Amino acid sequence: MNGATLFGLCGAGLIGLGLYGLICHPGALRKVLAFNLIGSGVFLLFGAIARRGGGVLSSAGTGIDSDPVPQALVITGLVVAFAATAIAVALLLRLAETTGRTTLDPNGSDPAPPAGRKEA
Amino acid sequence: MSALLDGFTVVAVSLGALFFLAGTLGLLRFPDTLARLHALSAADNLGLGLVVLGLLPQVASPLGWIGLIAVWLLALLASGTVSQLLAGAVRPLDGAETQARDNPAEGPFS
Amino acid sequence: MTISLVVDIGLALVVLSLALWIIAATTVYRAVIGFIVYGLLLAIVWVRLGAADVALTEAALGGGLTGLLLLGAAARLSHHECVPVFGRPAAGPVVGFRLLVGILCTLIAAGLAAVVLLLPEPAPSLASEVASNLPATGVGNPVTAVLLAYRAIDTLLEAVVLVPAMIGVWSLATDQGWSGRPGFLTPARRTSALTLLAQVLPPVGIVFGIHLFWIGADHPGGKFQAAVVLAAMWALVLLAGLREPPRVGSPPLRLAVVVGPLVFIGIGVSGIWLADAFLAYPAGYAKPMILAIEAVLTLSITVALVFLLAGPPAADRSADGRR
Amino acid sequence: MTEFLLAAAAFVLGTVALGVLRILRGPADADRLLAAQLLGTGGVASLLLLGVATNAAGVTDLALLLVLLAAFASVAFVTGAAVRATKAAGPTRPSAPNPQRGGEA
Repeated sequence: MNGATLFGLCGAGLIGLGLYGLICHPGALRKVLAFNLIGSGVFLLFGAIARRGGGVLSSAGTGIDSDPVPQALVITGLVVAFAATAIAVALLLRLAETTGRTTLDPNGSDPAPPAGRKEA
Repeated sequence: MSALLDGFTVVAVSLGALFFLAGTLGLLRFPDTLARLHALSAADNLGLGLVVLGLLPQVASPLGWIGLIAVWLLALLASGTVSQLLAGAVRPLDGAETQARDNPAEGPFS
Repeated sequence: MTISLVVDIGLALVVLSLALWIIAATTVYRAVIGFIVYGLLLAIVWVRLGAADVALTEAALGGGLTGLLLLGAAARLSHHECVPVFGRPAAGPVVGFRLLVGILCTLIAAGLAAVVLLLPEPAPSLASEVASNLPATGVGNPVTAVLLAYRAIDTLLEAVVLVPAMIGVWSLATDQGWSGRPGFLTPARRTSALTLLAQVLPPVGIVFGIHLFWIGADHPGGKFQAAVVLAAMWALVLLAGLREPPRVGSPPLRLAVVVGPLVFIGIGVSGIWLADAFLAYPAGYAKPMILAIEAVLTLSITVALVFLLAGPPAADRSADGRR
Repeated sequence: MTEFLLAAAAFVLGTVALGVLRILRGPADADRLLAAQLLGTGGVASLLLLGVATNAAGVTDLALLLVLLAAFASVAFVTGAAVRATKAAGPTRPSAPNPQRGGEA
């Protein structure tokens, strides 16, 4: 057991947890959070692989701790995840503003509909 | 000389770690939010400060010193502001909710 | 070496328990607070994995900007709130379905864990190729070399993706709101502490952002991390109410958003003639060209991030109070 | 020395990780935020300790970045509290007199 394996396992756990939240949470913002958890879990898997790839080399004295190619992929992925989150949040707020719902279930009742909506 | 510096590091870092312990205990044990805020500030300012102080002899380059001290100074600024903001956000719950209107007057820059 | 393993195990446990909290918390607000701490700890995890560049990006995005975005959204949604996930069957799918999902998710996690444990033993790696070709690029940070030389096409797409994302956010504006300013970064009531912070921190932050940009060539850092810091400083000024949010129609800002990708594409296309392929740099000019691309991209990403954070333009809520 | 610094890092990290209990317990959201703040400072401290102990690259810059953004969660919290207060103040959702609202399908 070393750090790379440990955090790889941690990433696997995060993916499982995030997937559960993504499927089971009715609230859309919670789904966004869960989606981010899955993302970071995947990134950690990349990190574990990068670390292993660098571990081969650091003994060879190149001064690289960790394979830079997966690292670069993860950085790109973080940016894309942020952009996706921003769009999701904007969509969600617009949904709440227009319909008063914060869930994606079209016939599901919102647990606490804002006052005055029903009569409108 | 080096042993002396190492001893200084040990003492300062240990003291700093103690302040983090104290801060956590305060956070967990103090009765209300404002008291917990107090515990947090102590840990923030003294704990991190002592750790930074203790690490200074272990860093060779002057640039590293500047970085470490800048970390502490920025943490002080952030901690002070956060305490003010949170205390202000906690207090209205006790009664004076009225001023929680957003009232963005023109800034001093504009 | 054992003590560092203890640190790693502790870190992994805290990260996992925070993730559990993010899923299980009773209100979305609490979940978001958990998410901010989670981002911070993940940054430390990346340091432990030897990936300082990723750590910087994760700290800036995970705890910083994403936290800001989500806390704002949670506050706006708090009046129709919401829904425990464990325990109360009234909201969301029924218990049996959840149990099934739980089992399947556990299986997926276990499968991935098995993959991690069974990874091939001399680990495949491109690190030696990167290291041996590093002198040709002129930059010293291998991650920067991958981002802007070996896999520049990925970075180009990453820079471009922010523009459609921004347009996507803008397109959610109402017809009435279109002429207004973005509304997500509304100031709190003005307090002297927040004003002080928003006046003292941005100069420091701007210097630090430029520092991150500059050392990115040879050390951990780079354009994206710098842009996040600059965008965060701008957002702070907006949140303190010292400045109005930028109008989405402002021509200079729109130009700033697209100039980075345009320069990147321009240099890339010129590579077809000057070197021998799209996005190839002529020999000897790699470093100045990478620096030029990074400089304009920093500007573009900063503006695009602020627009993403600020949300779609909205009719001035308190138009009377504001001007 | 390395061992001592690593141990100190583990100690600080373990201590502030106990603060996670406050995130779980609350009771007010401000309390949870306090715990987040403490974890942030403690995280920075243990990061510096780890960085000096293992000579890891870029740790000081990461610590600087973290403290630079440390106040943001609280700023966003206070802003959000103001938004929530204004939303809770009105009889319906007072956020905007938005004509499009009526067209709910």
